Parts: sequence; C-alpha cells; structure tokens
Amino acid sequence: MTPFPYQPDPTPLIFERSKPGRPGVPVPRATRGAEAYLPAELLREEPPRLPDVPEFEVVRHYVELSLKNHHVDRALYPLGSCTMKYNPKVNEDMARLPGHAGIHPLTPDEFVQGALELMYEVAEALKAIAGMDAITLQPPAGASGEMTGILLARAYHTARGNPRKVVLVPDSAHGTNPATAARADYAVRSLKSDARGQIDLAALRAALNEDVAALMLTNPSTLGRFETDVTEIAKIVHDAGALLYMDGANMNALLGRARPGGFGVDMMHFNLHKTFSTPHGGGGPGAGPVAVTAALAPYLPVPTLERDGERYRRVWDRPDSIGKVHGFDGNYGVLVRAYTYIRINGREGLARVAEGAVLNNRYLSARMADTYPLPFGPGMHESVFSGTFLREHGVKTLDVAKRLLDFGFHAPTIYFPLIVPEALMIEPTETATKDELDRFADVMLAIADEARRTPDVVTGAPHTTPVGRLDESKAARQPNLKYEWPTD
Amino acid sequence: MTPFPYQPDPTPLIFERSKPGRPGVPVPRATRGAEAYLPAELLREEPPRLPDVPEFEVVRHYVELSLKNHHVDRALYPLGSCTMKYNPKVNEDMARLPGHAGIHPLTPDEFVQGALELMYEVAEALKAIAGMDAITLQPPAGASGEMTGILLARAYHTARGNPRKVVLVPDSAHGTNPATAARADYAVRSLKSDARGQIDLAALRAALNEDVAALMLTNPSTLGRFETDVTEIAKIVHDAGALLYMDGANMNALLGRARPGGFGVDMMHFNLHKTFSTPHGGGGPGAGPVAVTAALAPYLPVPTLERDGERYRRVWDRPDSIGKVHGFDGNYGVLVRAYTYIRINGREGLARVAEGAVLNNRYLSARMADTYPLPFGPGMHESVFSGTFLREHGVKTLDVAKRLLDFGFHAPTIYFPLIVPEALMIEPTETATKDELDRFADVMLAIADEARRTPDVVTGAPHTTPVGRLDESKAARQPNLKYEWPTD
Amino acid sequence: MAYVPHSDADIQAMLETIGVTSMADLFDSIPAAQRSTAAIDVPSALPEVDVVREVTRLARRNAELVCFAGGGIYDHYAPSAVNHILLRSEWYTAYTPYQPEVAQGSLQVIYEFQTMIAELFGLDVANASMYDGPTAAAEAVVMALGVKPDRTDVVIGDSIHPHTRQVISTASGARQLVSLPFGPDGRVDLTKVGDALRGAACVVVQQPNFLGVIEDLEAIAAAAQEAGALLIVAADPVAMAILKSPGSQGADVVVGEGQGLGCAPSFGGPVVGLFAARRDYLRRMPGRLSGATVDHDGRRGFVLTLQAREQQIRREKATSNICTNQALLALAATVHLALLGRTGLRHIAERSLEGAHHAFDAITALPGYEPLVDGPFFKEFAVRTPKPARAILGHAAERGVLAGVALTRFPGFVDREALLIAVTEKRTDDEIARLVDALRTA
Amino acid sequence: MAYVPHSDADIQAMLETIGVTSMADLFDSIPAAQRSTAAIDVPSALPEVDVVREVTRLARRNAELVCFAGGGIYDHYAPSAVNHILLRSEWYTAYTPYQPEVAQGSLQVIYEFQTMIAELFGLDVANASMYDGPTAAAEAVVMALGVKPDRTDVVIGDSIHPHTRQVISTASGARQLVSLPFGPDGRVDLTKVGDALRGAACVVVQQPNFLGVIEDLEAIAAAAQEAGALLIVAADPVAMAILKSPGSQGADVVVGEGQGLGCAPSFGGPVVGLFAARRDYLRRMPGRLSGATVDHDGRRGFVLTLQAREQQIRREKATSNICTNQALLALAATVHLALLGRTGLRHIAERSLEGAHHAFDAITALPGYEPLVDGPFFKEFAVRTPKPARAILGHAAERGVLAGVALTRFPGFVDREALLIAVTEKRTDDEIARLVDALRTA
Ligand SMILES: Cc1ncc(COP(=O)(O)O)c(C=O)c1O
Ligand SMILES: Cc1ncc(COP(=O)(O)O)c(C=O)c1O
Repeated sequence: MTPFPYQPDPTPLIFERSKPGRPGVPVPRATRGAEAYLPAELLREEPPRLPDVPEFEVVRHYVELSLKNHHVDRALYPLGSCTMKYNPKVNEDMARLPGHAGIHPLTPDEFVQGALELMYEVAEALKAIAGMDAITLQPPAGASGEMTGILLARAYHTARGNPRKVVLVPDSAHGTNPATAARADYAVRSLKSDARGQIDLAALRAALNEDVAALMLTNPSTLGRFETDVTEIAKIVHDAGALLYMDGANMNALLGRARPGGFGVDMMHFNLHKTFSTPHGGGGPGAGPVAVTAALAPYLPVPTLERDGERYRRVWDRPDSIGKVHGFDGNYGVLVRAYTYIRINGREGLARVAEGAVLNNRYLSARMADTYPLPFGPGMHESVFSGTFLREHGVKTLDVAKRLLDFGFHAPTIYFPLIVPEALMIEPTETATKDELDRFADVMLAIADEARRTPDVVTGAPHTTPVGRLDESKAARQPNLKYEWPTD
Repeated sequence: MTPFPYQPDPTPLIFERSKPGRPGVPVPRATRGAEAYLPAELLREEPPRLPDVPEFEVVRHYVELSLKNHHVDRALYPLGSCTMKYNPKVNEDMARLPGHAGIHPLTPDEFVQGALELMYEVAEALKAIAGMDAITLQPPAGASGEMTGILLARAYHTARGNPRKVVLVPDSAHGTNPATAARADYAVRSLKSDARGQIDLAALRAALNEDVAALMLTNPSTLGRFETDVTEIAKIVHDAGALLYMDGANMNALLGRARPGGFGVDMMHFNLHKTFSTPHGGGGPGAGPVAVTAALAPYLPVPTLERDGERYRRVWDRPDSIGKVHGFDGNYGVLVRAYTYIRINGREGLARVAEGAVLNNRYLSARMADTYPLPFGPGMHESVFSGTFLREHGVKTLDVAKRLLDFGFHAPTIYFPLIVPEALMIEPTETATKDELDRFADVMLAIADEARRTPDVVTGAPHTTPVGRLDESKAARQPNLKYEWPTD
Repeated sequence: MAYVPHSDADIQAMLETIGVTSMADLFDSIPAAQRSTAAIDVPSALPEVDVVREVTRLARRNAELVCFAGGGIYDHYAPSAVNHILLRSEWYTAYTPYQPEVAQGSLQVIYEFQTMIAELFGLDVANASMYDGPTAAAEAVVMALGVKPDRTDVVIGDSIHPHTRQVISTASGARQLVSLPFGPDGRVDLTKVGDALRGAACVVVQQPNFLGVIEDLEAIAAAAQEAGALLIVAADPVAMAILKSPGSQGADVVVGEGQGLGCAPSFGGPVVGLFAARRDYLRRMPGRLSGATVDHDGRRGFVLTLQAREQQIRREKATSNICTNQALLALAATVHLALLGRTGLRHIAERSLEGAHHAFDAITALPGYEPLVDGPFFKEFAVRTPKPARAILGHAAERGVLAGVALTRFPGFVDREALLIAVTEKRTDDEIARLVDALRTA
Repeated sequence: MAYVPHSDADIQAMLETIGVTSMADLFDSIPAAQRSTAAIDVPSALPEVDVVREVTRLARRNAELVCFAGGGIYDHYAPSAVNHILLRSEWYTAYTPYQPEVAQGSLQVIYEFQTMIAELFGLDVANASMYDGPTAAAEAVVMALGVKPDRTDVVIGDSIHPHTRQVISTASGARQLVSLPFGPDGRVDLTKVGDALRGAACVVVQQPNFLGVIEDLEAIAAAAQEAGALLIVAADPVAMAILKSPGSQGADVVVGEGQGLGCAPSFGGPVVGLFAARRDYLRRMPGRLSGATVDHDGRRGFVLTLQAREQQIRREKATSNICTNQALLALAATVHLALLGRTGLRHIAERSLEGAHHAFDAITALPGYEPLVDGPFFKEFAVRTPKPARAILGHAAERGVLAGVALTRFPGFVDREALLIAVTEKRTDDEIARLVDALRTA
C-alpha cells in the first residue's frame, strides 16, 4: 500500500513536470530584448531547457521530495564522526537577518563593522577553546581547513628552507586527511595504529625524519578515544622539526575539558557544522576555521582580522600569507549560527556540551556492549562497534544499518574507521534524550536478535523506505547523471 | 509495515513525553521569586503541569505530528466552499516583517502610519472589487463578518424605528448564516430553494414583511451557481424595507467579473482566507471584512480609518457605530498577506483568478459528470455532485471521501449543501494545474469503478492513513478532551 | 497571472473539453446586466520583488519602538522554534480537521492545547480557540445568558479592558450591562458586588485587570455563587504561572487573550482567544473541541467532537456562529508552552513581575508620576502623569520608546491622565532605564 | 545547558549504568596534565532572547545600502519560495545522502541540480557542488593538471577575478601561473593566447569577465584546442540565460559562482560553486555525483555514484579532498531555477543587462567618469572615476548606496582608480538614479 504521507512512486523529475508556456514566479522584465544591447553572435539561440513549472507545483515538488529524507528533526541520526546534534532554530533566524544575509563581501570595512565584530568574537572564542594564538575563519569546510593547515605547514617549512615532502597520517584517519596532504603535494605515509587504536610511538619515531612536514592527528581519534600519548607525540614530532596538525572534527568531546594548544598541537581545524551545531544542509555548507600557534600565524590566509578599539578591519597586507582558500571570507552565514550557539551556551554551557556528549555515548555503549563488541573499548563522544559476530548468520554491518532505517532511525557511520572490521561507528551527541538512547539501544539489540532468528528480514532491509536497496554497481557502470530530454 | 516517514503509532502526547527537571528553552530569570513582590495568598502553590520537554524533543514532536496532516502543499484539497488555493510563500514573509508583526495595536496613529496605509489600501481594493462605498476590516473571520453585517442591519433598522425580528436564510446556506442571525437575536426563517437551486422568488415574496430585517444570500450560491435573479431579489427585498446581505465566501468566482454593489447588495463579507489566498492555518485565522453601501456606513465598527493627504488615522468618534467586534483592529497579519496577494496579481491578475477558478471547475466537472451526477448542473468555481448512484453498491459519499485519502488527495466537502443528497462539493480553485485535475478526475472515476466492483475497498477506506476511521460516537458519548495526569 | 498555472494550450484544451469557445463564455450564467467589464480599480500587477519592496516600505513606515505598551497585547518573546514549526506548510496550509484520518497532527495539537489551557486556568475543559480575548469573553457571556435563560443582567467590572466591554456589548447580544466600580486599590469594589449580582446571569472580571491589578477572585466567586450567577474571568495566561488559577478560585468560565503565548503583537491580530469552563457547561460551549477516541484497530486517534453544538450541524440552534477560529495561533501557543515548560513559563512570569516592579519603583519616584491605584500588580501598572499622557508618549517615541498606553484613549478612562505601562521579560534593565529617562525628561 | 536535555535524575541513572560516579570520571581518559580546568574564556550563557538582541545589534552595525557591488556576488532576488523550501528541516538538518533509501529527496535534488548546471553551461556532466566559484576553478585546474600530467603551466586571463586567481594560486598546487593580458576592450588579448598556451595544461578565463565584459570564447577555445590545453571557463550562470554557453563554444570545464541563483550575498558565504565538464573527464571530476539507478523492484532511485573518485574511498588518490560541500545552496539554486523556469531566468538576465546599460550610459555621461574598457558587457562594467574610488564609495554610502567596488582593492588593479558597478534585475530606475546622483555629487 502507498504510505502516508502519500508519495507517488517515483516522484517525477522537475523536468518531467515541465510543460512549455506556463508561468513561473513573476519577475521584472526588460523593455527591450538582449539583442538591443549585445551583438547577436554572443547570444544563444535556444534558451537553456529549464523546466516550465508553476510556483505552486514547484513548491509541491520539493515538499514531496523532502518527505523522502531522514533528518535530525525526526529521530536519532547517529552518524559517527558527523556529530548530528540538534540544530537550534534560532541559529537559522540569526543567519537570515537582513543585516547579516544581505551584506556584500566587498563592502568597505567601515560599513560592515557588525560582521567583522562577529567574526572577531567567533575567532576569539575558538582560540580560547583551542588554546591557540591565531586563527583563520576562511576555510568553508573541514577538508578545506585541513588543506589550509597543510599549506601553512608548507609555508612554515619553506620559510625555514625546506618545504619537506611527507605527511604522516594514521590508518584510522578520515579520508580527507590523506586526500588533503596529497592535494598539497605531499607524499602520504600511513601510520599503523597500535593495539590500543592509538598512534604507535615506535612506528611514529621510525617514520619521522627531516622530510616529514607534519603528522595529522585526530584527537579524540576516529575511535572516539583520547590519544593518551599526545604530549609525547607532540614532542617526538617537534623534535623532528615537523608540525602536529590536529583534525578537530571530534572537539565535541573536549570542549572546555582539554585544549589542543595545551598538548602541543600547532594547528587544528574546527568543524563548526559538527561541534557548533550548524546544520549539515544535506551535505553542506560547513565551516572549518583553523587555529594555529604564533609561529604559524604569519602564513594565515588573507585577509586577517584586526581590532583597533571599537573598530575592526580586514588586513590584506600580509606578505607571508599563503593567499586565499575561499573567494571571500568563508562561510559567514555559518559563523553567524556558530556565534549564536556560543553565546546561548556561554562558558558554562559549552563545557556541558562535552559532558553530555560523552555521557550519552558512554551510556549508549554500556547499553549495547554486551551484544555489540567494542574492539577498542568505548570512546568518549562516539564508539566504534564491530559487526563481525553477525557473520555467522550471514548478516553484515551494512544489513544492520539498512534495518535500522525501518525503525525510523538513521544508520551509523559504517565501515569506518578502517581499522575496525565491519565497523559501526555510533555518535549519539549530547542532544539525544535518555529515552531516545534507550529506544535506539532496544532496536539495536532487537536487530541483533533478528539477525539470529530471522536473518532474511535483516539482509532484505529496508522494507519501509520509498525505495529498496539500490543497484549501485549499475549506477557506476552506466552513469546516468542528468536528465535526457526526449528528442522529438 | 510502518510507513515512511516513520511514525510511531500513536505519537505520544507532549505530556507523555514530559519528565521533570529537564531544561526548556533558556529564558530570562528574575533575581527574586514572586513572593518578593506579591502577597502569598495570591500565588499558586503548584505550578501548572506544563510538560518538561527539551527544545529538541519539542521540535521533533511537532514535526512528527505535522506529518500526519494533509495540506495544500501536498496535493489537491478540493473542499468546496473553502477555496483551498495556493498560499503564496511571499505572503508569509511579508506578514512576518518586524515592522508588521512587531507593532502594538495601541501605538498612537502617528507611529503606525505604514499599517494604517496598508489597511487603507486593502480597504480601497476590496471596496472596488465589491463595488461598494465603505468597509470595515475588523471582523476576524467570515462568521464574524456575517455577525457584523447583521448587527449593521439591526442598527440600520433601529435607527429607522424598528429593529425588525426575522432574517431570511436560504436552505442552501452555510451554517454560519443561520447561526449568526440567531446569535444577533433574530428569528431565522429558512427559504426553500427552487428547482434550479436558486431563491424561489414567490417564496421570497411570501416570506417578506416589515418584520424581516434582511435576506442572507450567498452568490454564487453554495451550489457554485450565480443567482441569476439577484437584481430582482434585491428589488423585492428592498421594497419590503429589508436589506440584502451577501455571503461573499464565493467571490473567487466573481473577481473582476461582477460587483455585488452593482446588483443591489447592501452589505457583504469577504473571506480573505479563501479568495485572497491567506492560509487557513489548520482552521484559522481568517479575516472577514464587510463592505457596505453608504446607507450602512455610519454603523460600521470603530475605529474606522480615514485618510488626510498622506496621513492616516483611526476614528473612534462615530456615535452610530455598532461598537467593536474584535479586541483591536482585526487580523492585521492576514491583511498584510491579502495586500501582498492583491499587489502581485494586480488588476489583470485578479480577473484571471476568477477565470481560472471557473475554468478549472468547469473542466473538472466536465471530466466527472458522466459518472457523478450534478443535480443542479455544474457551478462556476465549484460544483456539487451527488453520490446517490452509489447507494445500490452500499457505498456512501462518506466512503468516497475516505477512499480519496488513500490516493493522496483530500476529500471534498461532503453532505453540504443540504439540498443535494449525498453531496460531494468540489472546488479545485484556479491554482490547480490541468495535470492535477486530470489525476483527480481519474481517481474519482476509478473509485466509482471500485464501488461497483470491490465496494469493500471503498467502504473500508482509508487504508493507508495513520489511523483508520475513528469512533466518533465514542468520542461524543465519553468526551475525552484533555490529558489526565496519572495520579501517583 | 502569477498563480494561475496554465499555458495557453492548457486553456484551449480545457475549454474544448468543457465545450465552450472562450473564457468569457464561462461567465454566461451572470446576466449581462450584472456583468462588469471595467477593470478592478487596483494597481497593475507587479513582480514579487517589487511587492516585497512596497510592503517593506510600509513596514518601515511603522516606528520601531521599545515596547512598554500592554493593554491586552504584550511584547513577550516567542522562542524561535515556535515560528519554525508554524512555517511547516503541514500546519499553515491545512484546513479545519474535518477528515480526521489525514488531520491527526492538527487534532492532537488541539487536544494538547485544550489540556494546557484547562490546566493554566484550573478548569475542566477548554476549546480549540476563539478569535481573541474580548470575543471569547463575549462568547462566555452568551453562554451564561443561555445557562440562565431567565436572567438578562450582565455585571461587568469597570476594571475590565474597555475593549472587552465594548465587544461584549456589541457582540454578545447582552441586553443589560451593569457596571461594577473599582476601589482605590484598582480592584472591583467588593462591597458593591453582592447588590449588583442580584438577578444577573453572570459577572465578568479580569485577572490581572485592565490596570494590571490582581483581583480578589475568591471573594467575587463567593458572591457570584451566592447570587446564582456565573463567574467569568478574563485571565492572562502568562500570569497563571504564578497566580492562583481562577478555576481553583471558583470561576465558572475563564477566557483570555493568548497572544502572549508565542504570537507576535501583529497590530492586534491574528491572536488567539482562550475559552475554558467547568464540565457542566461542556455541551453549551462555543467552538471546536478535539476529543480522543479509537479507530477500528483500537489505535488512539482524535476527532472533532460534540459537533452538535456547532453551526455546521445545528445552524440557528448552534451555541455560537464561529467557524474559522485561530487554530494556527493555538498551535503557536501549544508549541510555546511546550518549549517553556513548567519552569520556563514561571521564569518568564517572575521576570516580567520583577521588571514591572522595578519600573514602577523608578517611575513613581519621579516627580509628578504617581500610582493611579495601589493594589498588587503583575506585569502592568498605571501611573498618573504630570503632563498629558499623549504628549509624553510622543516625547518618549522620539527616544525610541513606546512608553505605554494613554488611558485617556479608552471609554471610561477619558479623563484619567495616566499611562498604562507593561513590562515583559523581554525588557532589559537598560530599556527600563531608557523608559524612566524618557518619562523624566518629558 | 540549553541543549543538553537531561534532568539530574537522568544523569544519575546514566552514570550508574555506565558504572562511574561522576561526570568528571567520564574524562579520566584524558591524562591529568592535558585536562583543563579553567573555564573557557567566552561570556556567560544567555537566554535566547538576549542572544537575539545581541546578534541583531551586530546585524545593524552593518550599513543597509542599495547594492551596486558585484565582483562575484550579486544582489539578485531570490523568490520567497526558495527560502521556504530551505527552511524545511528535511533539507537543512539532513547529512550527506550516504543511506540512499532515506535520502531520495536530497539525491533527486542533486540529480536535478546536475542537470540544470550542465544545461546552463552546455556540458555533459555537472557535480553536486563545490565550495564557491573560485575554489571550483582551483579544482578545475587541479583536474587539468591531472589530465595533462606532463604539463605544468596554467594560463590565466588577467581579466579573471583576482580572488579566483589567488585561490587557484593558493589551493590548486599549480606551479606556474602564466598571465594573459587583456586589451582595451577588456577581453583577453587574442593575439597573445596562442603563445602563452604552448605547453600549458589549461587556460582559465571568465565569462563575463571580472570587468563585466563578454569574452570571445570561441577564439580562445580554438587556440586552446590547437595547443592541446584544456579550456576552463568560470561563468556566471545568470548570464547563461542569454549568452552562448561556454560548453557550446568549446570549453572543456565550466565552473562558476552559483550565488546569484537563490543564495543571499551573506558576506560571501555560504554560496555554491558550480562545476561541469565534458564526459571525458567524468572519472577525474572532484566532488559528489548523484546517479540514477533502480532498486530490486525496478523503481527509479538515486545514489551517490562513482565514489571511487572520492576521499572516503580513495584517500590520498582521490581526485579532490572535498567532503562537505554546499548542498543546501545547491538546493536553493535548483529551486530558484525551477521557480524561474526558462522564461523567468531570461527576463532576469535581460533586465539586469538593460539596467546595467542604462546605468552605464548615465554614468559615463557624467564628467570625469569614463569607461575603463570598451568591450560588450552583461550586468557589470568598470568606470574610471574623477576622484579616488574609495572616497566616492564613502560619499555614496552616506546616501545609502553601495556604488560598486573599488578596483584598487584588488591585486593587479591597485593603480586603477575605477569602480566596478553591477546592476541586477532588483535595481529599480529610481535606485539607478540615486546611484548616478551619488556619483555626480561625489
Ligand atoms: C574526522 C573528520 N575529519 C575531517 C572531516 C572533513 O570535514 P568536512 O566534511 O567538513 O570537509 C570529517 C567529516 O566528516 C571528519 O569526520
Ligand atoms: C459559504 C460560507 N459562508 C460563510 C463561511 C464562514 O466563514 P468563516 O469560516 O471564515 O467564519 C464559510 C466558511 O467555510 C462558507 O463557506
């Protein structure tokens, strides 16, 4: 039977709804056509085939499609590493205030003092949280922050006579770390984790030499666990003249409890779209500010932000800067949201965030661990379970993930980090209620039970979603990446 | 199987989610408790048992509940008489501008000139559309407009020495008409419709005498049909010294095509939440401005609105006024929406609205009429079909209505007007596309077919909704109208 | 044209199916004499962007003032989540929940709303909303007159909002409004209540009253009961967080203006009228009611119930003529109260109370400003002014402050040069200082 | 505290289940030396209403100016419906569509977006978005360098946006940036193209270019093809409504800033980078791709596909390091284009064109204002100013007008006292007159 809310199956493409000659939103019109102002040879003959769909039908189309998404405002979205916490509604309002959303980035500084003040305050707060000296807000996402960090490392080393060649990346790292290092023209050397899932100090020592520009460390690691040797690691890295980059995607576990600057990190990025509650938008936007020690500050992207009393200005004259990593000053709208979050939480609230994140994860882990093994033990804000015990029933982690969808939950991050076989990486975040965690744990246990008793139900899942499992190999073999208009 | 989006069944009440001691939205706090400012005997001992639910869970609760509603932005909502047209999104933005949403009604006129200008312009537009001399925007809904109109009639007649005793109401009228007249302390006399579904002129003449204060006429009638004798009706009514009230709920059919003032109407209400696209809000708010001829203008509610050059003011000193029908100046936020709609449509667009409304309805009627009889023929903007032909299969109009829900459409208005047995009153409005009308017609025909072949499917409907048919008599016999907290 | 979705080809095809040749033919049923050909006298169509500019211009023609005006509409803060919920088209583009199977969202919300309002007011049942506070009061009076068919007097405290009195007078069909004066403390003069009530169907008072003062409802209730009249109280729901509920004090019907619960001031509308009563009056109540029941599988569900009271069923015998109500604002109030919860609403009430008392102390310390009455007040109070109140308002507005409401604008108060000043939790100490300064320099 | 939902009782129960006695215990894994005890140096928690006040204060510290600034960010109008769609939490609170069964909404939108962008740019495939226009250009350069592993030169027109050049230089890892000057018409000097391109991996130009001028892409494409270099064009998608598409003129990759398609200026971000290419480069493209496929019942569905290009699969061998992109803005662009449709986008482009030409005519008629270059332009143009451009901006701002962008702020243009002025369909004749007046009186 068709589900409620009723959804035609499939929803047509917006192009399939198009019929020529129907009016769209009423817009201003010119008195004369383009030919009046431009030579004909510049003009196209046929307009681009955008759909002709009336406003009402466009609205219905995207409302209908919206119903085919899981989202945070429905139920737990326990994607490990993604920190899918509540996105406070007030953040959205603030970012949409005309005085924030309507300002042009090339406005002279004196007319955008509010924006610069806000950015300055965000920068100060993040520096305080990081325990570091300087920061850039320009990177529009975590990966861009990583890139910025590694380019800073290159500039730093270059200034010292040798840009170096290698970046060390633990095997548990997020894919953006090695991809970034490679993109910044460094050779990537992978570091095997030790039995604790942490950096193997011996291996680290062995890998280090004067060709190594930096180590990219995630702390807490992608296992959700604090790198207990971090001070030692920093020392080893620094002794080799290399820099310690910290992937701060997991700062939700540390807010107010530990400052990366305090344990030897030279540069780190934040993911404001994780730790600071800005929404993920179905894949973006984010913001990936990079905090650094004083030694790296000269290289930060331009413009930097400075304050003279009550006045703020963007400073372009920074001869050692690596340049620009974004067309303008980064994802300002995301910064407005993060600022709102920081102010509502305040110093007390931010510390509570980390407490809640760890409490929730440890509680959920405690409820699940008898059934789902934790090869490296529970993490702080997230834990990585292994689904290998289900193999004997012919059930994979992927199946558990799909089955969860039938219960109205999103799946965890799966098959990451790579060092845990059949990984289920679960991060509940601090905004989940105890009831929600209990419900989720109950369902996870029930699925394990199903896997034993009625494995077909699990391997055939999901059963209730708008589509069933999709043929991904067909998608890759015969790429169909856009609508093809019927040729008539 | 559970549907997607997943919905727990049933959704708990917000009270069932409450657990004491959980934080809500952060709000300002006093430094001292109420006892510091007020004598203890005024203060309650136990706070009202509002739910203790965190912000995120509140949001999820109302998002989840929202998914259990049909709404205009999903699919056709063909409720006859209700004019469920597209509610343009820009209307919502305009009503929410701080300069409109944030103003206090008791602000001195000189500081709310924008509001008064907007109201003045809405008033002028509605007067032009009605072809009438004066107007009040104060009534917050259609029924309140009716009440205002009948109170104006009472004032008018009283001023002429006799308030009169009776109001005539056609048997096809909407329930608010007789209810209003009774509420205004008039005896209601029902007028039987003639074979055309129109006012029976002979019956009208017979009913009229010097006790009759007014006739409440709906034009087009609730059958969607123009009262072709309206000028004659007006004459007959006026000859008896009575007034002609027009229920303007169906103005969508007449915009720019006919003006009630031009055919003898003394007073009429608009439903801005029908004709002028303001949303119904799940039952309200609306706005029911009442336009009148000059003879009735002295009695309009206070304040009225006047313009001196560029300045606008609210006028309270109106000794003949009936008084106030709303605490302040009516549903201003609804007026902002209607104004936006009027300006976007403009004179050209408003006339197109009526054309589209009639075109769509006549088209849909043409597509359905072979199967569903139209006892009084197709209407202008809406048509009333009869479902009696289904009786032989044991299927009622109610069943057809319920079955429609399974196809993602809302049901029509049913069992109204009372003069059509097993009535199905369908109003597609001008904002439905041809495709949508075709889909709807196809489904209606398919249901008629099902009624013949598999009547159980129809009488057992709906099958896909969050709940099935509900026990209405239990609800009425054992009223359960609020949550009862467990006594512990 | 903006919202009529057809292409010319669509229109042609549709006309053909209908069997007519032109749009004009569709209007044949209007006799020629009644057809109008002239264009409607409104301006030409504009693109959306231009209308936005125009409506924004009008918004800016309204002064932006820090609001100390009250008198029924209060500048409380609505948490952002309220509006986000309201912006879901599932809520605002739905109709009245006549088909319960596809309206369980709306119906459950009404049920929750009814619960909250009944709880705040300390009564058994509440309805799905009325137009606003004053019209709710008028409905209550109509109900009382129905309950007491042999009585025609309606006793109204002079300390009630003058607009409420006007609406009752206009819209309730009440024949006899009897005034009940208030004493120097601003409260209904209890010595006069007993007399006035003899033969009355009901007495209507406000809590806190128009002057912000908290009435002694228990005493009034006792007198009403004694006289066999219903006690109708128009109450501020925000005050209910800290004040004894009128229901617990003996009120039979409690109505109220719910605007302070998550609705923007919006120049006075749309807001939401609250209506609650003792169970005895259930079948005489106006307005919609959502009731819990079950479907054929025993699942809980909600329906509009006891519709035999309403116009769509009962026509001229209905308890009220109301049809469209203020459902969306009732949703706002429900979400608002859910977000604040037990302690949140209390904080807001206490903070408003405190701010009002601070403002009162500072203002009455200014030369020429004296309390109009001396009873205990919640978030609003009246002070006599050394100059005409309207002039002071103008002076303060130049300083960006709406310094309250001039009492002189209200019938019954035209000769009282006084300002009615309201302070909500939204007003900062700084803003209160600006108010005081504006009054001082006026 | 605001968003951590537990009661003390919850916390106690949870700690017990975990088997620890206090919150502090949960942080035991952090070695004592690394634990910080001092409070974070940010201000104390505030109620929501106070934060709204504060963030509103900051918004008001930004001047409200009628915007004639462009340079990559344009004040086009986004129909209201765009934002209403975006405000549905289904869109903005979802993650990347990694579980396609519960993300068909996002995936279908990406597919529609890819179709629209490919269509506007006249190319075979487009991706799901990049961070912005300049970073998309940098990605294109990286891709070109990968396609032509034996070439290291990247030729860049001087008529490209200086920020784009900076981002390419910073973030593409390109070793050699070769400049291509522009002539008096503001277009890339075709006589220099052939030479420059020898040995280059690619040439990057902008359409319309930084000075608003429409380049002769066919000629550049011919030269690029001749030299075996890829042609990368950074194009304005709004201009595509009337201009020949770069794809049809021979471009291999077209990138662009999509901000003008329904995204607020927002001080330059979040906006949306566009990336389209010939099919040949499909497997070298950066970023996500949504592809159509079927489920086990043959129903159409969409998945993220060709992920073997991406960092989550390929790590250091990925075509790009991008992960989070600008999905929500891509949704905005998709809804925007759907709302405007074929004719709407054309009207907007034509109206912008017309307004810009009117403004140009009026401004260049003023004494001291002369065209900087004389090529054909779309919605933006540069004029030499009789006084320092920055001073003129200040003067105009006092009149409420942001009179463009001073070219002197950009590397490569520091000695050009000129204003770059953009006119969108949103600018009324009246506003243009205000601009002209401000320039006249400067
Ligand atoms: C551990 C880690 N590092 C880096 C990133 C990359 O951040 P972004 O997606 O914002 O580019 C992610 C994102 O999921 C992450 O989880
Ligand atoms: C014909 C007719 N008259 C009057 C009304 C009452 O209007 P309202 O619901 O706004 O009070 C309606 C509402 O449905 C109606 O259809």
